[in-house]
Amino acid sequence: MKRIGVFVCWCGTNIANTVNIEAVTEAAGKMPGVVYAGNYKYMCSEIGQSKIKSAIIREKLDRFVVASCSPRMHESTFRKTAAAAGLNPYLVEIANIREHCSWVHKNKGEATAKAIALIRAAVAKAARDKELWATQIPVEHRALVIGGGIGGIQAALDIADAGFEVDLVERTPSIGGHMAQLDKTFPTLDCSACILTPKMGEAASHPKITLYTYSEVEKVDGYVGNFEATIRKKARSVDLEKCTGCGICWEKCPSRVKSEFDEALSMRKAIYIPFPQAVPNVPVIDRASCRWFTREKCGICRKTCPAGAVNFDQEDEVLQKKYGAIVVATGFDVLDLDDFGEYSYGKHPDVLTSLEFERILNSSGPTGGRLLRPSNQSPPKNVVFIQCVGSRDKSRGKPYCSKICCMYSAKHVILFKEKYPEAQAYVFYIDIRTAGKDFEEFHRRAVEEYGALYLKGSAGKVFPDGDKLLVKGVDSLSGHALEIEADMVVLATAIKAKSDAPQLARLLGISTDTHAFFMEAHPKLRPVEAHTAGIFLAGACQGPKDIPETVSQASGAAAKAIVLLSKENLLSDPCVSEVNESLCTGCLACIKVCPYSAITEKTIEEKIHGKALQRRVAEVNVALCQGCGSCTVSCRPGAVNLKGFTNEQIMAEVDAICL
Amino acid sequence: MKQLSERIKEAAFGSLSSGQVEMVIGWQKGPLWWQSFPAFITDPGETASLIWDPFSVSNLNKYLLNEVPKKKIALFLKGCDALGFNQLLRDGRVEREKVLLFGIPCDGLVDPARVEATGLSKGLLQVKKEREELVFYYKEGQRKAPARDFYYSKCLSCRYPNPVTCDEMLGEAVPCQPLERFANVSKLEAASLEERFTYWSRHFSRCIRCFACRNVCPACSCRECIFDIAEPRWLGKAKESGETLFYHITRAYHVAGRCVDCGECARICPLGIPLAELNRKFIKDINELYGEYDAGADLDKEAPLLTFKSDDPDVSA
Amino acid sequence: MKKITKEKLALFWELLARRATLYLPLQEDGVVNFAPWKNGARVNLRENSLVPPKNVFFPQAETYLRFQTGAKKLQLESLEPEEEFILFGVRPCDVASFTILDKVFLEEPVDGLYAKRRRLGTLVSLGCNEPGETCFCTSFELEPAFAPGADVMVWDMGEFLLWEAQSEKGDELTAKINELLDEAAPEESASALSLRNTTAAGEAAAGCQQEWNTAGLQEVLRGKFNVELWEKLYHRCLGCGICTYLCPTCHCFDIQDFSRGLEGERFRCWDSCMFAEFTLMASGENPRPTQKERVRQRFLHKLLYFPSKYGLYACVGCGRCVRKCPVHLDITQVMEPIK
Amino acid sequence: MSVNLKQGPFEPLIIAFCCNWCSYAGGDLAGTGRMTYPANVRVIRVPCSSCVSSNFILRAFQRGADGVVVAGCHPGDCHYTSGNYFARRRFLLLQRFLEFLGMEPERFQVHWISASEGNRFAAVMTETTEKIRALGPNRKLRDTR
Repeated sequence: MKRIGVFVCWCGTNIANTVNIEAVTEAAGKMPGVVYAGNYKYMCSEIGQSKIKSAIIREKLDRFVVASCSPRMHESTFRKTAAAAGLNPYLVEIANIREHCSWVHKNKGEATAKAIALIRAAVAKAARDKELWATQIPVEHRALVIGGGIGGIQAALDIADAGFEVDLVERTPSIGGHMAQLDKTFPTLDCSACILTPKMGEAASHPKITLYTYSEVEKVDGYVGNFEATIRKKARSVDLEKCTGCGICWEKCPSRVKSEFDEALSMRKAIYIPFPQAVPNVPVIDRASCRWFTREKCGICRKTCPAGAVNFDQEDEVLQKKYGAIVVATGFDVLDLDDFGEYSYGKHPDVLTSLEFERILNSSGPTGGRLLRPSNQSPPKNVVFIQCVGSRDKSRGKPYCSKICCMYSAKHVILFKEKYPEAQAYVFYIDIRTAGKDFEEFHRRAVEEYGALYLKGSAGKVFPDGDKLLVKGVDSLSGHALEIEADMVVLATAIKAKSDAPQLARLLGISTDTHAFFMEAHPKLRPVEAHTAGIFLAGACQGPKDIPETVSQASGAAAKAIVLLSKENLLSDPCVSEVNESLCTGCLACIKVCPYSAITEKTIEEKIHGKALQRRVAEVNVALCQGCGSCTVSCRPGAVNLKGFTNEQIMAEVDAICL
Repeated sequence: MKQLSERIKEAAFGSLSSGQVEMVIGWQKGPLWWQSFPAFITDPGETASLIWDPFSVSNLNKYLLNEVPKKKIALFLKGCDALGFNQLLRDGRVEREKVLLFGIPCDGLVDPARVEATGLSKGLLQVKKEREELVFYYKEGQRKAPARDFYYSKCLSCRYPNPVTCDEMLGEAVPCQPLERFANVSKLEAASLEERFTYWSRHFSRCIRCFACRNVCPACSCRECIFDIAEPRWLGKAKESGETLFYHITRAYHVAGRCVDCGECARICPLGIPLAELNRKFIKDINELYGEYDAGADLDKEAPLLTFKSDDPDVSA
Repeated sequence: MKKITKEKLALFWELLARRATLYLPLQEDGVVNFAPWKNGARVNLRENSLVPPKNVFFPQAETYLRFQTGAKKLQLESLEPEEEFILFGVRPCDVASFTILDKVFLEEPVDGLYAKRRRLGTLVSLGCNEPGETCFCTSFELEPAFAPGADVMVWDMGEFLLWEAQSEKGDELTAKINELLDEAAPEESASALSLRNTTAAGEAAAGCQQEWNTAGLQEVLRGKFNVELWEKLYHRCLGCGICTYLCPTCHCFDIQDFSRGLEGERFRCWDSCMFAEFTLMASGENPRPTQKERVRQRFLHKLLYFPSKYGLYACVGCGRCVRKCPVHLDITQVMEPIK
Repeated sequence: MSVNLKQGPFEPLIIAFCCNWCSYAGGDLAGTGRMTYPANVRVIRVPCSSCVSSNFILRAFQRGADGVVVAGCHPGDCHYTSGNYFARRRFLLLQRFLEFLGMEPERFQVHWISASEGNRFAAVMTETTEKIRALGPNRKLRDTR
């Protein structure tokens, strides 16, 4: 007979207020196999754990159940408790009587009855727990960083500085990301390029970092410590080795296309570098707009290239490389304003998004840093900044706060007023959020030093009025309707997840939240890890962030990756599938449903009625198996079982929970 | 049919006497007119006892699971049997190189119950097929009737009368003119929930759990069946409606996407439970939801439950 | 001898069913089986049942114990049948099967459940008018239209049923339903006897039916444990339970527990020697490792071991296995060649 | 026995198999957010919806469940990349089959609930409980013992 202990946690009042702890403890004591049941205020505390440990020894428990919070919270804690008391850590089961019971039910009688049922199921499962042992799996000492913005660059540098090889994959022709588009940065107003460019150069020249620009990750297989990624290096049509970046080709190129980097405010050539400080400083041919590729005419760039670097025949290159860890730093997009017609965006050239305004402010931008109205190249006198365009907007935009807009708008006000001290800035806002070091001070400067008029309320409509723009709004503090004659209107457009984030999530086997931002393993305690082991998150791909936050998360992700990469071997989760060869028929349906190619066939020999026979059976590679259990269902006789969740265990749980 | 009978004997004799195979599995005749049963012959001298008649309905290929040949085993496959053979092959239960397959085009076999229902069985000594007709032999003489009137309903809806696989075909291909096989399923689908429940409970209440439906099925080839495993015991042995339902749901579910629709389960059921309709419900749904799939015939397609598409229909909540 | 006209049958069933649970051969989806009669049920007195009536005395599954654990002491509650019943329409071959089951269950140690059901039940046998194609009860010295072991014997004479009580229980039942019975005329009573003779002769004579001479069969079988015949026969066996579950004399059972938390019940249920698990031991060892040993066991048990112990064959020639074995590996196929 | 002898108005028993990564976490989030749903729902944690065998579902019905819910990650978001795609096929066929046998299809439900959908978790459980309450007890698949 098993000797099971049950430990019921009050979780202070969290459980005890809704669940009758004494009744639950008494009921648990009568369950089959239970020899001891006790309770304590905080089971996860030092004292709580030592109570468990002493009960294990005193009552000779050979396994136990903790009825407490979610196993996702403290299962690992109590497994350690078991190990410390000399029990195999897999002889522990958790009954979740907090998140799944006390917190969601109000009636104490019902919650108590349900808690007892949940414990009964956990006891039934625990009775069938077996000792499990982790196996060791080797680690590939190389990291893959996806996304070459400031987050990706920082993560790559940190990992490389720790001595590990890093491959940095960037989809566009240059690393740098959104930060490269910015003029100044808040709250210090240092020049974005001045602080970013050295980092880009450092990444490019770091002996441990390999840059794959104009490249995409197509496929990721494997598992923590042993990922295998397929990377497509798109054909640049320019030889990276030969090109000197002299620029003759793009000077001569006759095709003009809107520049993505300049937010379509300027034109670039079909052969181009996105911006002057691009890394690598090697152009690419945008084959969709190149005359050679669309009409098989031209070829000027090839003719004029002094280095002979232009190569129209270059093909995509597909690489397969192994990695121990992956950092995802794919950044963000800006919300599409199609649904916000009232602002006349797209209809009037003087209505801009903040990012477009940023480009206009930038000395290397389309206007060379001269801030003029796009419509007539005249200096603006009145500029209206509208906050929360698409942010905090459940109906048309995103319900969340984009977090950086309040600060960059203050920055925009200051930069604008620096250029035109006589002009007036108006800012329509819902709330001003300045939580951050020196943020409030920065905002106050915009108001006090630069005299920006902050108007709490919404700007309902922007429409052209002669050669001006008329902004209609409400000042909700005074209740007055406002009409402001503006020369330019700047929309603080919401940040959103990359439109293809769900596809990348699928590729990596990680999850996204409601808004397609990648989900962290725990919002507080594991903010830089994805749910899938070995994959880490940095920057705005996980949610709106400013530069310092992105950089610190990137360093955090890098630190986590370094912890992983610096191990020779990992201990694998022993909750993997196993095959009972005597039951296995060898139909191999399990192979078909395994997402990790963790099952293979093998031939065994056995004696049946004196005859030696060979037959095929399935075999599980414990290093590859991730414990999903899909194979167990595909196996009709139940020859494949998932350790920790065996058919017998789940069946016992069902029987017990239905009582 | 007589000609086919001769060719079967010749094929059996030839393959055994040449040493190509060590055993031939065919059919022999019992003392009563409707008794034709599987025969296992190792001596070439005994091959003359093999027959082919309108009652050679037994599927022979599942016997391959019990035999461990050093060389090869020869056996005869009708259209439905060939599908079953392919399913066994796909499940890794037979080795293709260990069998010699003789194909038998078959346009249908006779259901003794239909003969009995017409009263023709009284004093009946033998039934033979001559072209499209059956000849009934009695002490006093003989009578004739159109053969198709006596065929098993599963034969009337057969879509693969000619074997899709074999090493040698022993006859001319027969025309395929199947009746709609989902007629009964559709009829049931159109009935109300309670009518369906009553219908199936009535049928299932007769089940004696003899497991004949499972044992005869070419898609049920597990070394040990989930229903027989004692630890954990999924299927209890009590005569409980819940247990019986569990058995029938699980049996049909385990062959979903694998059932070759040979109809043997229903034919063999001593209590007349229309088991094939359960399998056909799955086939019909699979065809509708995931595209046409004929287990045992569509060898280039993945079994529907072992694959997916990202835009598969959702489970309606 | 009494008689009852067929028009009165519906009333008759109702009256009988009021006295006790009335099992009758009822037809459903074309299948005839014994089941408790309810108004509107379709009674079929022409065909014998598919599942033999042994399941009335020896149900396929039968709970006999309830238990409760958890408390210091195990709590047990025995269950036994309480309900009186009338089993009407049992053919003489099946009546004879009860004599065989009695040997197993009523000799020491007596099986209480079976014994109690035998006491509670009144057995009304219906003589066969016309033996079926697969009948061979005469091989075992049985009469198709007469069952000495029945409490009441009934013959179907077309317009009416003849009714004759043959035991005390039979007399009691007759008394209870006397209002519906008429006295049979002497020539009517005599017709029963002629029916007995013609059916017996008919079975022996009919073209495709067979009669096996079972005389000396035991002696012949005694040396046949290792003959090659078994090797030949067993191959085609599918290992299903049709023959055993449809056999009126097969009586093997398994004992199983069903539990729900701390409560549970123990029941016995039919088992079949055709199943591999029948002899599978906990260690994994199986003394009858292949279908060959299982097939041999079944037939030798019926025709050699049982008669050696009890002095009669464990087969009554009902022909169910002949009709329903999907591969025609029935007892007749064994008896003939083995001799 | 116990399940059959419950007194008072009908309270359905609902067993929910929840995948660890999405739906169970969604359940946790419902708890963290103090959303309420009926106590009739009892959750069994499994790694993935593809790990839920029809055996468990039928067993739950046999043992007295009035409704069974399987909840997994949204298609495409499976922690194990493809588990719920297989589950979707398995369960759609099973659900249609149970209906074919005369079971009320509402008794067996499949829902995709992500880790971020605590509110949805609570809503699904509340709705399911109400639906099953309206249907009344499961008598068709239940063990009568």
